Amino acid sequence: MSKLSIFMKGIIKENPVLVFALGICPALAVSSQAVNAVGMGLATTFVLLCTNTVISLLRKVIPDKVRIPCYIVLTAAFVTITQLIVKAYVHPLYLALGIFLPLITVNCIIMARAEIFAKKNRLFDSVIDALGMGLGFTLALLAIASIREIFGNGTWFGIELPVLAEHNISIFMLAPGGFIAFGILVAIANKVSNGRAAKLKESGCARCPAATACGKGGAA
Amino acid sequence: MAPHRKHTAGCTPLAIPVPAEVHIPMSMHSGAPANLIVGVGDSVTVGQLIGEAATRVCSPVHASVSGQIKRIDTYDPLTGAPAVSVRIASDGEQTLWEGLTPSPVTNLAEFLAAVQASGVVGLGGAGYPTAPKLTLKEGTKLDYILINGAECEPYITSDTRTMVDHTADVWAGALLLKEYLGPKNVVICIENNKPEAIQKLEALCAGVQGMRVHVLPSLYPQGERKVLVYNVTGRIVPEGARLTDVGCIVINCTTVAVIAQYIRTGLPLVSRCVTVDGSAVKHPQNVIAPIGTPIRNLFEFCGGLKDDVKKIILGGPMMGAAVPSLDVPVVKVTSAILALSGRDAEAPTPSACIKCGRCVAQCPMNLMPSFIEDAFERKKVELLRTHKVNLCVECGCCAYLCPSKRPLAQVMTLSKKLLWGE
Amino acid sequence: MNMIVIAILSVTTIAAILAAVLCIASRVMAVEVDERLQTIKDCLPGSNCGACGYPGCEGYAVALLSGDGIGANLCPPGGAVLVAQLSEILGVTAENVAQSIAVVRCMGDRDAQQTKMEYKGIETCKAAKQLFGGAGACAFGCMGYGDCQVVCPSDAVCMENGLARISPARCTGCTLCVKACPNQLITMESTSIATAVLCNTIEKGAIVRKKCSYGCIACGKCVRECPSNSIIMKHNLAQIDYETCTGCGRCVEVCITHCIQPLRPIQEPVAMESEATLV
Amino acid sequence: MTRMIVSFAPHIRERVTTSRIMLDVIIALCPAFIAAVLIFGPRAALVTGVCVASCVFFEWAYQKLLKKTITVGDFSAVITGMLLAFNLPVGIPLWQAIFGSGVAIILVKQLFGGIGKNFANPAITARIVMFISFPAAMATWAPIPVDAISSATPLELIQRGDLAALPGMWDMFIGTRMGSLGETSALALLIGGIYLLARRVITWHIPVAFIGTVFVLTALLGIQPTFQLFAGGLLLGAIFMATDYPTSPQTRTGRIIFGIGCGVLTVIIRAWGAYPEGVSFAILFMNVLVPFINKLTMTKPLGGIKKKP
Amino acid sequence: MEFRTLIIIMMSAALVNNFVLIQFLGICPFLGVSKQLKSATGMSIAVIFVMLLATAVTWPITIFLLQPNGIGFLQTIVFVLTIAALVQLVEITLKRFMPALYSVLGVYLPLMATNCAILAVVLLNINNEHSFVESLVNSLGAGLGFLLAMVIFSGIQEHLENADPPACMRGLPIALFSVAILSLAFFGFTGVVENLFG
Repeated sequence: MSKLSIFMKGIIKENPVLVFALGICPALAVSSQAVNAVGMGLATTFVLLCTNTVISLLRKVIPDKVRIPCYIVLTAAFVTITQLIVKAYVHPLYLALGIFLPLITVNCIIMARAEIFAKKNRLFDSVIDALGMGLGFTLALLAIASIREIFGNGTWFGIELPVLAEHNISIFMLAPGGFIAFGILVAIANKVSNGRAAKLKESGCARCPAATACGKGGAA
Repeated sequence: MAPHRKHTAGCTPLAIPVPAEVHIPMSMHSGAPANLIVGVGDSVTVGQLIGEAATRVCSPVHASVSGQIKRIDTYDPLTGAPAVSVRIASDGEQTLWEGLTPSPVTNLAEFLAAVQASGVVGLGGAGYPTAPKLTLKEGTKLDYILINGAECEPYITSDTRTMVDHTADVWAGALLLKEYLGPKNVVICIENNKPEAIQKLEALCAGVQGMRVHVLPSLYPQGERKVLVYNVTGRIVPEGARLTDVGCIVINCTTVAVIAQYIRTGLPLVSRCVTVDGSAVKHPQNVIAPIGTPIRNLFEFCGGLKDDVKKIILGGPMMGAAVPSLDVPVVKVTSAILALSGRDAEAPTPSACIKCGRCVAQCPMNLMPSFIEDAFERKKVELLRTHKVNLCVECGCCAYLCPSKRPLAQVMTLSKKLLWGE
Repeated sequence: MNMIVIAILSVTTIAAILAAVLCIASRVMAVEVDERLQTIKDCLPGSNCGACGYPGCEGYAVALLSGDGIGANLCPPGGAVLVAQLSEILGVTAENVAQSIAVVRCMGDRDAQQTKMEYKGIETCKAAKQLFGGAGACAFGCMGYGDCQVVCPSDAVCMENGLARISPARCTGCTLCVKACPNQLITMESTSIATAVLCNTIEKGAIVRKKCSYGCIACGKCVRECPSNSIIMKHNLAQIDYETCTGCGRCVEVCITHCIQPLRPIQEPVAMESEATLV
Repeated sequence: MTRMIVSFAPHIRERVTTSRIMLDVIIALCPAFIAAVLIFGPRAALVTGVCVASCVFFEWAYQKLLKKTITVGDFSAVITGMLLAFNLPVGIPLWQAIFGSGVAIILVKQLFGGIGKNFANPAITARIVMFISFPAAMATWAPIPVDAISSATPLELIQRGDLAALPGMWDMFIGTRMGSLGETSALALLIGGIYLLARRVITWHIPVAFIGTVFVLTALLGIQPTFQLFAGGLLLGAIFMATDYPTSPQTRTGRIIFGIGCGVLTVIIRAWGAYPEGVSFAILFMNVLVPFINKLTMTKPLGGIKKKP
Repeated sequence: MEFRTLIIIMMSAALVNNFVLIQFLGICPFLGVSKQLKSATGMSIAVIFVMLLATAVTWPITIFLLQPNGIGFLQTIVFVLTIAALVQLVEITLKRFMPALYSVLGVYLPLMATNCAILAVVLLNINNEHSFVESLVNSLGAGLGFLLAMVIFSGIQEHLENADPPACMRGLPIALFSVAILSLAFFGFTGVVENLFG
């Protein structure tokens, strides 16, 4: 797999949020403001980067039977670190994200990438994969957030937009708007990858977000 | 619910001229087909046995014309299904079979033997051989025999004519049933749009213990056996049980008349009163036609068909079957043939179901046709079982009422097939 | 300094307690499940077609594991690849799987077959069968409403002008279409045969000629011309005996109504991938 | 020889068609439309016209885009447009009405597969979306020519507690009071309702159960029961919105349960909720429960025996 | 801490700011599991059970162990570990004692380990400084809200099987639009709980 394709895969073909429907909770919850969405995306990318590097380094060391708990501990550790950093340096983001910052530990994307990719590939590939997936996640969040903010608030990254500012539809800022925006984006992703994603979704196991983590029976 | 359009109620049935050729299938009843006992070239006379009963639930077949057997077919050209049928070229004399002797009946066994020998089947449309239906298991107590004169299908008036013209036979048959099967009471059920028949039969019933006429509102599907039992006796026939399990028997009034005629004259079921009607028939009327006559002859007798005819129906418009050709023969259960033209014949194109609930409210068996159709489209057999589509009597009320003109009746039959795993 | 020590201490103690609880629990309430069942189920195609004779892939997997000598080659859709996998899992010798494809025994599309009525019921073969077999004049022929196409898992069936055509390349031999056709028109033939009589009628020639231009009119030319006389005439229909048939294709040339058709171009070797002529 | 038509029984059908039923509903809505124009002036007709036109256009465009059969002819889009317009204040900016029609037709109805396949009532859902998206515009009841009527609906007055400013019973009945276009004139709505019942387009179960429950509960809670009947969107909701075919149960008992449920929720929201008007939330919440009500109130087939699983 | 505030906490967690429909927590299992009623109710009951258990275990750890020693920042790791262990415990017991429910739920049990709702409830209990009983009631409310949303949504999912959305909308998008409409319905309850019990 060429380096570029690993990277690009995460963004369009196998976008974790739009295609595999992983990590939907943060994607919907935080995407009312584009700024928060990017913040969340970067935080998650950072955590993904660290976990992938450590796991791919230790992939020979971690015994297979106990691999899931180890991944969880690693992710939790890195999330706590990011939580402290964000609290210290970017306090408004910390307030905006609220409880969703610690919730990154249970974000399925990190578990998924660790399980599918990191434990099987070399460090350099894992890092690129982490960056690809992280960027994919951030772009997806940004897309949802921009739809919601432009229509809901008439602003984008806080900048007033000329026409839309007066004609804003504030439901996009609330929960139903989040679901609708996400639904529209997933539909567009389906259309682009003309149904491959849809087929993928239909077969039972691929549908369940933890499929990559649970590995059928060997639970966490 | 459905309009009655009983235009031919007043016309007394006229016998049609003897057809040049009749085409008699061996399976004109539900149950195993009869075994053919004649060969090509044999000459037969009216009433002579040409097919004997193969199993218990089967009825013998008799020649309806005198003449020579021209050909024996082993399959039905229209459906491709294996079906033995005989073509007899008639010589026009209609000479009766010399063996025809009236068979007086003294006890139940002789009565049932006579009914089986007469070749009579349920003439209401089901076509179940009458003899096995009347042989009851030991110990079944019989409270009611309902003589079904409801005839709720639009257009059809052949039962009405039988009750008006052959009232004596209907009455004699009812007495025979009362005497030999010993039900507590025999009820002749007639819809209130047949005053003449009601008045004649009520005159006969006056004063006779255990016999009465029950006048029913003329609502389709009044004549359906479970609905009739429920409306007259209030009893509900449980799923999978037969009518005799709730102490009732429903028997068509023409069937009763034919039994009485056989015992009186010895002539088996060889001809039948058929209503010929519909917007494409020049002179709608009732005709008496030998069994096996192609329906082409009946239409020609009634002045022929208008040239914009588009649909031919065997039976009534609610439950009858549309046929593609005019060579289909009249069989024992054909109570009417209709020819529709132009707008009547047009099958409306269905649109999406709007879930209005009219079919749910109207179904006589209390089923939910719109949900059954959803389950059928998704092939969910379990859901079909919980909706009990096996109880559907295919009366056609749901499809009749549907504002989106959806083919619900056909969906019901296909759902039953899906449920029984065909 | 002591905060770090306390942190490490507390987390390790909590982890240790939880680990202990889990170990005891997993030992006390152990339930063994045959791991192989799941792996087998993953290999099977999952089309639940029943061609192996068991109720779906789950049934076949359970039967395979029950170990009373069930053949690993009963799944036609799986093909040789599956047989290798299964025999390797079960440690059984891999026999080859009897590969067969579906053949529609009718040529009567909308142009060839006369129409006997305007069919206005539900557009499926099963529904049309109730109403005298749909618009086509021949009651034994293909009604053209595509029940087989709907049920085919590998969409090998295409409806051309009211006639079902199965492409041998895509057909995996799962027999689902055979059950779906109300006129039993589709039969399974081994891939090695050359020609097939594409008609299913039992009616006499004179009647068939009026109904369909491709129908077999039982003229008997193919019976006389066949060098290895492996064709017999039964119920007004030519039937080829594939044991003695050499695949010379002579019958295809002599048949005056072109009812006998080659399953693949005769000269071309048996190539599975190519989209062969027609069937 | 002419080719006969062969189709399955029954071969005769009742004359009523889907577009005939929808036409009846439109006729039943006309009195309310006339009352709205009389009370709120010509802008009412403009808003209704825009709503109907945009609903029909969205349905036509959606089906054209996805190459589906165009079903604009069955007037269902027209009804959704009219009902949506009747739920809006007369002063609503037109672009918001068009946005509402878009939500009603595309998001709630067509995306699920067109008529009969949607589980939520298009007009009600669109009203709630607009109610939440444009709180200010949806709360200004005064029509452009401000006249004597104070600019707050009776329900808002009750919520604020100043009962003195409530309009008299006759005003409530005729409809000369503040409120959205179609819901004010009780008289017009009742005429439409009786027409629908006479034409057997709707059955009495849902409206009677709905209005009855609201009457009884408000009486128990002692907040002017007769007044509550004519206030807010109760009559419009009970007669036209709750009886929408695909989003209400199909059995009689199911419809009664649906009506009672709507009534209870309406009173809860009106008495304690943050929003003055609870009818639309109640109907939407009950729409969502309809699959369960249908399952619960399955008719018992004649002679059907409950088989032990 | 009389009875009235407990009711408020529970009802607001269940209805007003419902965990799934308003606060976007636990969407993955919500969309995945709710195809049939049986698996939806099974999953929800398991979620309620694990939520209560998790609260009961993590609250004392935080109050008595972490906060006095000033290592509150460790709470994420500890919570995640305990929840993962609890889920594993529940799975083993279910597999042993209730195989029927396990066959329905088997695949989705590990998913609860990565379920946002459970971790969120526990974190919220700590952030809002609920007392032990209050946090238990809050978890119960959150679980009931989850159950209510799951059961209602399973009814809609069964209805969706008969709907035919356009090709690219099948599956997840149409489910998302239905959830959007469902969360609209839940908006009606704003303010009801406070006025009713307040």
